[in-house]
Amino acid sequence: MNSLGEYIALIIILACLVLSALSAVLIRGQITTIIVLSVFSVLCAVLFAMLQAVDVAMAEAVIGAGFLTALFVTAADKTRGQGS
Amino acid sequence: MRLDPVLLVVTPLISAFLLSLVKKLTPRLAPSLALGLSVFTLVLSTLLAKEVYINGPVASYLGGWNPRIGISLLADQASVLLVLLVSWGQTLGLVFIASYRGFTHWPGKYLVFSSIFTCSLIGMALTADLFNLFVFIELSTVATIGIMAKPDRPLGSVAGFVYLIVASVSGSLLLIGVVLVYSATGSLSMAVIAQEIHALPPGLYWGILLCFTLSLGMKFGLVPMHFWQPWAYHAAGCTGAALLTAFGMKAYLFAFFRVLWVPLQLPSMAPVFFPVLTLWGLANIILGHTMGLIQKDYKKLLALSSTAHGGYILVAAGLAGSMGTTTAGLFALAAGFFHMLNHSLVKASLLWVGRSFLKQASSSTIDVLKASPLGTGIFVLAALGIVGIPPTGGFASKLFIASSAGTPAPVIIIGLGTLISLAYYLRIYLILRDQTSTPSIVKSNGTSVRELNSLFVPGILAMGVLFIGFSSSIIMPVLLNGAGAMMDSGTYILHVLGDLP
Amino acid sequence: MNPQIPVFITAALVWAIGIYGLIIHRNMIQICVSLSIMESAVIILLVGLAFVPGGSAPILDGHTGPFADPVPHALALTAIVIGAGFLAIALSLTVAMYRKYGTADVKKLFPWDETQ
Amino acid sequence: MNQSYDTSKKIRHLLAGIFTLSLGASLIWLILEATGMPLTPDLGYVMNSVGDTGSINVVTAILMDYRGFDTLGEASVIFTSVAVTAAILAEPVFTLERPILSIITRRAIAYLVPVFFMFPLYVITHGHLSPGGGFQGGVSLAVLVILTHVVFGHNLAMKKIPFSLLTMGEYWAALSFGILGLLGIFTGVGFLANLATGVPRGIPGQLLSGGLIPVLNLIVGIKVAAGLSSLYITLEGNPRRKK
Repeated sequence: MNSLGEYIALIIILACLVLSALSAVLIRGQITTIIVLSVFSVLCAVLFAMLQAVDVAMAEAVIGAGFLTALFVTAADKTRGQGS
Repeated sequence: MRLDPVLLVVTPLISAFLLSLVKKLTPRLAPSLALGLSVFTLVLSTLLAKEVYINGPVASYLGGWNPRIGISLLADQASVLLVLLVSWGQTLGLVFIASYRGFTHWPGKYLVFSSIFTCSLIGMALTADLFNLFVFIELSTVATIGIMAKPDRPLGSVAGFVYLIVASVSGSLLLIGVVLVYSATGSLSMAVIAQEIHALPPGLYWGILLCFTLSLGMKFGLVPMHFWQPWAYHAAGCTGAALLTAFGMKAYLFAFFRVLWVPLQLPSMAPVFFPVLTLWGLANIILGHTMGLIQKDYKKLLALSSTAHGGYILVAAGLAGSMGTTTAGLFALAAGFFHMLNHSLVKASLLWVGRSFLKQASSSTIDVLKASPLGTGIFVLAALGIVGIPPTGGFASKLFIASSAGTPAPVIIIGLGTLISLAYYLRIYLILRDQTSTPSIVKSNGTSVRELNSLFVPGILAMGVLFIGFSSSIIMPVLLNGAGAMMDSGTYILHVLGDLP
Repeated sequence: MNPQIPVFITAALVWAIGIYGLIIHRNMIQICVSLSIMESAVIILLVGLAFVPGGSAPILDGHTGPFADPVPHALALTAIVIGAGFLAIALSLTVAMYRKYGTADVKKLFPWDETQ
Repeated sequence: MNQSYDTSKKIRHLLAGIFTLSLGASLIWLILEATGMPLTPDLGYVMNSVGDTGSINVVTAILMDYRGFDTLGEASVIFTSVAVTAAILAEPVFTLERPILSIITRRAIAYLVPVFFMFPLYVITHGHLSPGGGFQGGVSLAVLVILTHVVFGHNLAMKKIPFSLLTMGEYWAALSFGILGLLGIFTGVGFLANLATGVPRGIPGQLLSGGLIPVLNLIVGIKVAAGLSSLYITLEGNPRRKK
């Protein structure tokens, strides 16, 4: 976090983070929501890597973007049908 | 070498791992093994209590690290009481199930979940580290859902889901509180925080206090956040619900008091919060009892009654805090502990005897409950204990709490609550008396004998209520000791930080 | 330029968004999504706290100079894993309930809200 | 009727928005207040961790040694959630094979799978040297198990990685974590003690260093991998609702 460029990149990531969180909550379709959530997790991981937390970034990447997305997609697949 | 308190946490945890393995390999062995391990935990906790009461508090430094950088546990006169209570609860729960199911094969994973639950409650009582407290609370949440949600109970998963949401919000608030404390004081050890917290600005302090109060309040059913309890107990089934209310709620309350007195240093930082706590407890009493009055479901009624009784304990703590470390203050907190003990015995007894009513009526609606004469007798004894009729422990505990209130308002509300609860327990009694089941006990086919056996443990517990009512003069000095240890944060800090360089 | 303050503001906003989602949603999958967002917010907060201007990640392979505070990182890892466990249970409860009742709408499952 | 319901819903959402925004604002204020405290929370972890534990990665040193008890607790949370999931949902069954990828893709991935497995194994075994550790590696392994399910179909994946193997692996790993912790009790140091029990430290920076930390990383890795993949299998193997 030395240069102005990095700072601006950070601010952009933070803005995207808030936007993706907001759209994950507000969007209606289930699969879309889940994909936006995994984008949110990836952004989180990038943010953590920028903020000197490589271990946490790795964990967030594999858990948030990998494992939980798989679980969410499975659950959404199982609850798709006549009900909503 | 002194007994290491960590063994009390590790034994149930390792037994949970062991039990899931044994259940996979030789399922028939699992119940007896579980009972043996829980009796072992009970023996350990008795030894620890003896050790603590003879030679003073025992600290445990995990990994041998200095408590400033590692995790430490402390067993003092207050926490061993809870450890004893919880390990008795675990053992009695297993005995209760064995009394109607025998020792052959138990379906489900109750053994594993109850072991993990016990481990987390004991951990919450012993830990001297805020983040570790968070971990144990989350562990207890997961175990609670395990006890609650069973595939054969239709609404179990709905209740489990709602409980999960409440617990997640609660956990998030708790974590935020812990993080704020860490960033303000630079430590996670309760003892170190207690020394550093005086430098905090009032706004931040109140924010942290609010985080902890709301978070733990959601867990033990502080009034606006108690809505999940009736559903949870309804879903959990009588055996599990007794674990949740009789022992789980006590552990959350205990952790709450510990957090207030030791790391947050409430008596010196914000003594004005204690009267608020008293008022909140009174609100709990009123609301819990009145909602119980109109409730039509046995288990939900008992859950609301638990909300009310959590209120009594809160009132006692609030009174104790506002009076400080005086004789009267110690007496008030000891009265709260006495009420905890009494409520544990009574609630476990009511829920477990209720199991036979519910089984015979195959419904949990109050109007159709059926009871055998012996069951009715146990119910009456336990109900006397919870309402607070003279020879029982409930009378003594309510009397102690009311007598430590200086003003008449709490006394009036406690009396009012007693009247309301008398009304609804009387209603249940009348229904039970009219709908006495045909004396199935005489028949000697397997099921009725088992029903008769299942009254054994609640019967013992109900007798225990009578017993503690008579022997309150023996029990109170011990509880006064515990209350002293709870309120004296200086000794706590000394014992956690003092032994190491 | 210290990036901590924007990170904290983001964390608080994301937390608020998660709570908002918990309040407004009735679909259980969407509630789980909101839960996940709410849990991430605390992680962001923890990582922001650990940040040290001009420092580096707490891995001592020849670096010198300031390092980020490693304790919040450890706490964050623990919290992430616990959150994952919670979400897995929430999702399996959702699936179990859908199988039983054919809906993932909490409101339809819940008898306590008599108005609807 | 419908109109008024929509309006009330809008009002409710607006109120919820105002409420949560005020919550967020107070949280910001609290954080700024807390970080504004004049204090250096340096407890000497960075200074002493190599000497104390032999681990170069300080986060791993804290997770597996200084605060190893929390890690045990968190591993138990995963253990319990796997058990809860298994109790809620039935035993997984895969009768209907879902459409799997084309033969070329499968062949290509079959050659790549050993390469894929390198990464988690590296992460787990080098937890004390480089970023990562038991958790990250374990979750990556679980994701690989999910990958095999998605690519090769459930029946083949279940044949290659049987469910009972995962369950047993998890139970044994959990049990060995607890028993390894007891080692510290027997030597009189304290539960989950590492170097103080007399385990050789090794030379910091090498693969075999840090006393018990690599062992714990391995155990946690196996446990998390087995637990999370059996979570996925239980969820995926749950039969769809019949119409």
